[in-house]
Amino acid sequence: MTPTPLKMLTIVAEAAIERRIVNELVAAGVSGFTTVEARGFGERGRRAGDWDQNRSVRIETICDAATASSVAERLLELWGPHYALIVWLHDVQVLRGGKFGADR
Amino acid sequence: MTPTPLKMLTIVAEAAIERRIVNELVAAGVSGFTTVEARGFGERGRRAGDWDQNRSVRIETICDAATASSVAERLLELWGPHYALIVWLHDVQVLRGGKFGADR
Amino acid sequence: MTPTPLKMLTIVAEAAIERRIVNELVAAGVSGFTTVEARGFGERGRRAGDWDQNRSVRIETICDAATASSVAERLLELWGPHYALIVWLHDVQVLRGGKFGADR
Amino acid sequence: MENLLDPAVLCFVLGLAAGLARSDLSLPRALYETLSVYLLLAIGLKGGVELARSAPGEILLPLLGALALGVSVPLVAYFVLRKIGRMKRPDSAAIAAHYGSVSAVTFAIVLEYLRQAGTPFEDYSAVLLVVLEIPAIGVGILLAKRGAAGPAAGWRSIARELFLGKSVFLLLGGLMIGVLARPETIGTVKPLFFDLFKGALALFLLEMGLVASRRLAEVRTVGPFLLGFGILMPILSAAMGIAVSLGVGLSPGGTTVLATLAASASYIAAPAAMRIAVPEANPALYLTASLGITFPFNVILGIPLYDWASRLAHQIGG
Amino acid sequence: MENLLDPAVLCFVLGLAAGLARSDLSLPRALYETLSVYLLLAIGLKGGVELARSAPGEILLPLLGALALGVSVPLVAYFVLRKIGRMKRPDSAAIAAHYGSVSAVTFAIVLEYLRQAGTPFEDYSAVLLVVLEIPAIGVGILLAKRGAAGPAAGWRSIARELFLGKSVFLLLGGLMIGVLARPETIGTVKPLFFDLFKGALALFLLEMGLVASRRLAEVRTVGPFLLGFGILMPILSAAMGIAVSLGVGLSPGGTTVLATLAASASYIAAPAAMRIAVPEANPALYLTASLGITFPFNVILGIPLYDWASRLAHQIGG
Amino acid sequence: MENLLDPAVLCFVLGLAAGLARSDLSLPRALYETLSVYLLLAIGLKGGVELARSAPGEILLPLLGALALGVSVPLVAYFVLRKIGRMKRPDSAAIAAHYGSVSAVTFAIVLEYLRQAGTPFEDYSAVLLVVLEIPAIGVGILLAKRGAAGPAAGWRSIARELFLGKSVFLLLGGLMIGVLARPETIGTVKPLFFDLFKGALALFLLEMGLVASRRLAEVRTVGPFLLGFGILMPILSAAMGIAVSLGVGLSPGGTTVLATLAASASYIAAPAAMRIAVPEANPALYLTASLGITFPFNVILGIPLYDWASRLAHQIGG
Ligand SMILES: Nc1ncnc2c1ncn2[C@@H]1O[C@H](COP(=O)(O)O)[C@@H](O)[C@H]1O
Ligand SMILES: Nc1ncnc2c1ncn2[C@@H]1O[C@H](COP(=O)(O)O)[C@@H](O)[C@H]1O
Ligand SMILES: Nc1ncnc2c1ncn2[C@@H]1O[C@H](COP(=O)(O)O)[C@@H](O)[C@H]1O
Ligand code: NA
Ligand code: NA
Ligand code: NA
Repeated sequence: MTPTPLKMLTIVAEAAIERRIVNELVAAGVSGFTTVEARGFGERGRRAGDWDQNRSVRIETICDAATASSVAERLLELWGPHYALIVWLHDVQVLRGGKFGADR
Repeated sequence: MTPTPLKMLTIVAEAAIERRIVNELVAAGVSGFTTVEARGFGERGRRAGDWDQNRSVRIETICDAATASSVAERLLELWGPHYALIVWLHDVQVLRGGKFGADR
Repeated sequence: MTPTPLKMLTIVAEAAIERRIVNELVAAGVSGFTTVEARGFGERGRRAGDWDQNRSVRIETICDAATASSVAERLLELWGPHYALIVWLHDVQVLRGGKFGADR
Repeated sequence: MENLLDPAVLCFVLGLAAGLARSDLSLPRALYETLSVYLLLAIGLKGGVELARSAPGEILLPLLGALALGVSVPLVAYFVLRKIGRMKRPDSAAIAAHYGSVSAVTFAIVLEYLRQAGTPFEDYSAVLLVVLEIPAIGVGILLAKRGAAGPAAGWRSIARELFLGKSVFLLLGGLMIGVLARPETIGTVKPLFFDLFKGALALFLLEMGLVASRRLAEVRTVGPFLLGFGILMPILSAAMGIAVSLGVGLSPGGTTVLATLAASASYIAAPAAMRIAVPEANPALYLTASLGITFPFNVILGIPLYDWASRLAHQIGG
Repeated sequence: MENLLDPAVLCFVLGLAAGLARSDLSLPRALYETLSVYLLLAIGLKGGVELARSAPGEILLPLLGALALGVSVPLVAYFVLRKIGRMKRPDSAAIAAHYGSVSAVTFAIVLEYLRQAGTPFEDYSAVLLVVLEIPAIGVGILLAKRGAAGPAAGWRSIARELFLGKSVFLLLGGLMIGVLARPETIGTVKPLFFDLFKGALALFLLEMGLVASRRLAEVRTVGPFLLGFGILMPILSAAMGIAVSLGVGLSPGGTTVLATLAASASYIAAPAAMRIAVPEANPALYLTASLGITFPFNVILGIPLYDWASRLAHQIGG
Repeated sequence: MENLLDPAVLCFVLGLAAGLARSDLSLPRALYETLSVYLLLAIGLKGGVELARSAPGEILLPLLGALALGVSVPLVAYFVLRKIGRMKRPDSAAIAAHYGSVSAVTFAIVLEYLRQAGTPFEDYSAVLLVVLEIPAIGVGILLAKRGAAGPAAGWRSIARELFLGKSVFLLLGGLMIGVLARPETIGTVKPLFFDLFKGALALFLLEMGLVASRRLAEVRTVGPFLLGFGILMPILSAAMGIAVSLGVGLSPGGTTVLATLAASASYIAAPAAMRIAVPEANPALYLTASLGITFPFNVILGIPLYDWASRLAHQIGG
């Protein structure tokens, strides 16, 4: 199999907006996503992850480059100003591109 | 030190096959791997991660490109058809390549 | 927005040195970092993550390439010889480069 | 309806309601795991202490009866699923394994139910629970693999999955500790393992309600046949359990226990084993049937029904 | 000073000390979540059992009094924050919501305090707790949005956040189970939900001490006004609570309860709702005030003070 | 052999068996952390309550004795490891620190053992536990750094690691709460911290069995010398403990306690401190010795042995 080049969009955000981020991802038509519990530090201070109000999630989703960029922009627009949130992109190769909508 | 280019192989799979995936990695001779607990959503539905039958793991291993591809293919072949499983590759630079078998 | 290219530095280390790694990151002036609990396997054996002495952390920080390399070298120098520790780099694109000190 | 006014059952209903209303209530997985280890160990311990009081001879016949149930219930279930439900072989076999095996939590609930009502039951009941866990899983695997080369993961690795799986291991371990430990020293762990048991069961049922609610939400996707199966099959199994109980001479209380065991569907040992031994079976089907339909049915309505039927059978039979 | 010699309060002080000394003591988040589910459910359960004993008629007036407090306390707080503190509207509104709403743990502590002292209080107190949780949050949102189109996330999604949030859901669920369950069966869960309650509260307070210490460390960054507000506002609210209590005819014990409820600031329901409904408010401000200042103040000094004042008010009034 | 029939010890054996048989039984780390916080705090609390009953004067001599043990045991251990075992300096020093320091869980087990047997012991025993935790760790660091510039991480950061580490912090905190809290109010947390103690210990030992089994599996890799050391060193330390006990006039029960403390090897405070202060020591060596060999030996065989020896010594001495 030749690997298909796609984008990985990774989002780290405070847990309060997890559900709404996921709704955006689903609305954008991504084929799936993977979430892990996270803690950390950034502009908005320390998030120690030891109670509801300071835990974060790290969500990653593989999709085509266009979707990745547009979702990233939208998330930053919606919640960037008021919530702890960062997003980044990087290139990945997947083996069964069809699964990720690469050959749609 | 000049960084050595290598591949990162990342696997997200249902927890039921974790032990067997790890056995494959070891059999393929990778120098190590890192695992975190995950949840998510994909073709096979939602994996909320709140009890044994719906938790996932996210395993990543750094190795040379050939090993990465062949392991990825093998995992997809063995468990792709019946288990929640995705794999992807991306390029990484490590500082002590020897540790990852890069100069074997 | 045009994405800004930056480096992701990822560190997997035994939990005993987490605080000190974070101090190094802060001293190096990174704008933030994200931590998740991890377990794994490497040169120094299995880290099952089920009690204090064998759990690991996976820390990632986005910064410019120069900082990423110099921090990586420093961590390996300080703790590479005696602690379970690996670091790697890869390229990422972020949407609001300013946040990560990209346009300082 | 009285069963519904038990706090543990009400906690289950609360969990179901939270899940169906999409409340953001959630319990950490660590709590789920802790409570399930605790409950299995405590069930074993209690069972072991009681077992130590019973005469070895009297166990033999009921044990054989339980074994017969453990083999025949999955065969009947498989037949129903294949012939009436027209389901695929692997799915039928996997579901059959779940219904032939047992749920330790359902067992705990029926025991509390009988204790509450003051109905006596046999001291060695926990042995029946342990004995019923595994055979049906073996039957299920054989049914799935008929004509094929063997289970996907090899018999050895499946046997290890079963006997070393946390469910059987903790129940057996608890049983042995309960039998071995001197009565004076058991007293020291009584506050945790005995006195708190019912409360911990209530908390676990809250969590099970949440998990079951997500399964219940998938009932549409599995179709009406499986919904009916999830309710009628346990009633049929309970009837088989009652018949066997009368045959091997159990008391009315013991009959209710064995009927409930037969009616209960596994959601720890069987899913873990089936996922590995019969990967081509769709987990959504067996998990939804076992956890989304049969478990709530048994907890809320089934147990009182089986108890009523057991007492009736003894009145007619006796 | 006697309150300080209570083991639960001492555990809180220990947690505070550990955090301030930067000890590496930390408790897993799963424990925090488990204890908070447990405490909310247990408070509800106990409250429900007591509620079942009280006459429906006697609740009405105190309920209306509580509602009046739930609306007026946040209005007063908002006024103080805007006019005296010169804080921004969203911040003022969000903080006001916290101080108008209540803390279930503070409620639990005052009840233990009264039980310890042998002071009786009204059987339906838990209903007052539940009733006070939500109105102030609504008031806070309205204050934040005055003139604006509506809350950021839409009223529907906020209402769901509130009523289906774990805090209200578990308290209400517990209350209903406590009322519905037959007394005999409640006894079976008593060892977990009643006997262990105070110990679990102590453990939770250890963890709260750690969390509060991190907030306390941020007091410098929020400025002296908020520090003063975090101590004087609860005293003012308590005074309002005492006045209302006398008006609706509560006993001295009940007066202490309502005063403490008025003085307590929410740290579960309000932060969750405000974060979504008023995202432009800075969480560092309301969390530091509520958790870093007011909570420790109430636990250590406030409750004895409010109790003393309540008794005094009854002596003068009676 | 009677010790083996204690349910907590049997739970440990069950955990060991599960690990060695490679069962998939596992307990969440959050439970491990929760139980270890709980046990340390409860040991402290109980110790504090008892301490409040004892006269300050009688503590002094035993305290000095304990301090002498805390310094001499690691010196002896270091000598044995270097001269007989021919191990590297950092490894020897780190292992010596573990054997000079103590295990709070082993302490809890010996106390339960004595209570079960009805043997009285000194009220201030928990103080001996606290006093023995730290000196040996200091000795170990000094031994590792002889001639070198100082510990890798600086003395200050190591002192903070020790005194603010969760082990010493919780024990001391518990002690202080136990001493300070009024007896009436301690009663309210008794169900959690006292009555459940033995059961929680059993559950923790189940988990320790799993952890120890993984260490035990590495015994091959550490060589026969360390295996022998892990069994003979605690016996030697216990003998030293008995001698000191007789010297400072402890009762037979107190002698068993001090002997067991001397024999026990730390697995919370010492590993954390050594990993930071002596990074060049191989953790596989000290963890395997302390947790894989000595801990199981003490729990299963050591404690009855030390008790027997203590009573014998008192018969001969008295
Ligand atoms: N430079 C960075 N590298 C990695 N993660 C970051 C970085 N900056 C922020 N984060 C993560 O994103 C979260 C929110 O960032 P912020 O909005 O800057 O507070 C933080 O709590 C971190 O987990
Ligand atoms: N497009 C995707 N991006 C990131 N993670 C994914 C994606 N698709 C699937 N996953 C993860 O892989 C798991 C299995 O995927 P699947 O087999 O498609 O159900 C899911 O539960 C997700 O955690
Ligand atoms: N090749 C690898 N790929 C991914 N993670 C690794 C690799 N090697 C080591 N690790 C991780 O880094 C930790 C420390 O590695 P080591 O110092 O080699 O024992 C391990 O416990 C793993 O979590
Ligand atoms: Na069954
Ligand atoms: Na209030
Ligand atoms: Na020792």
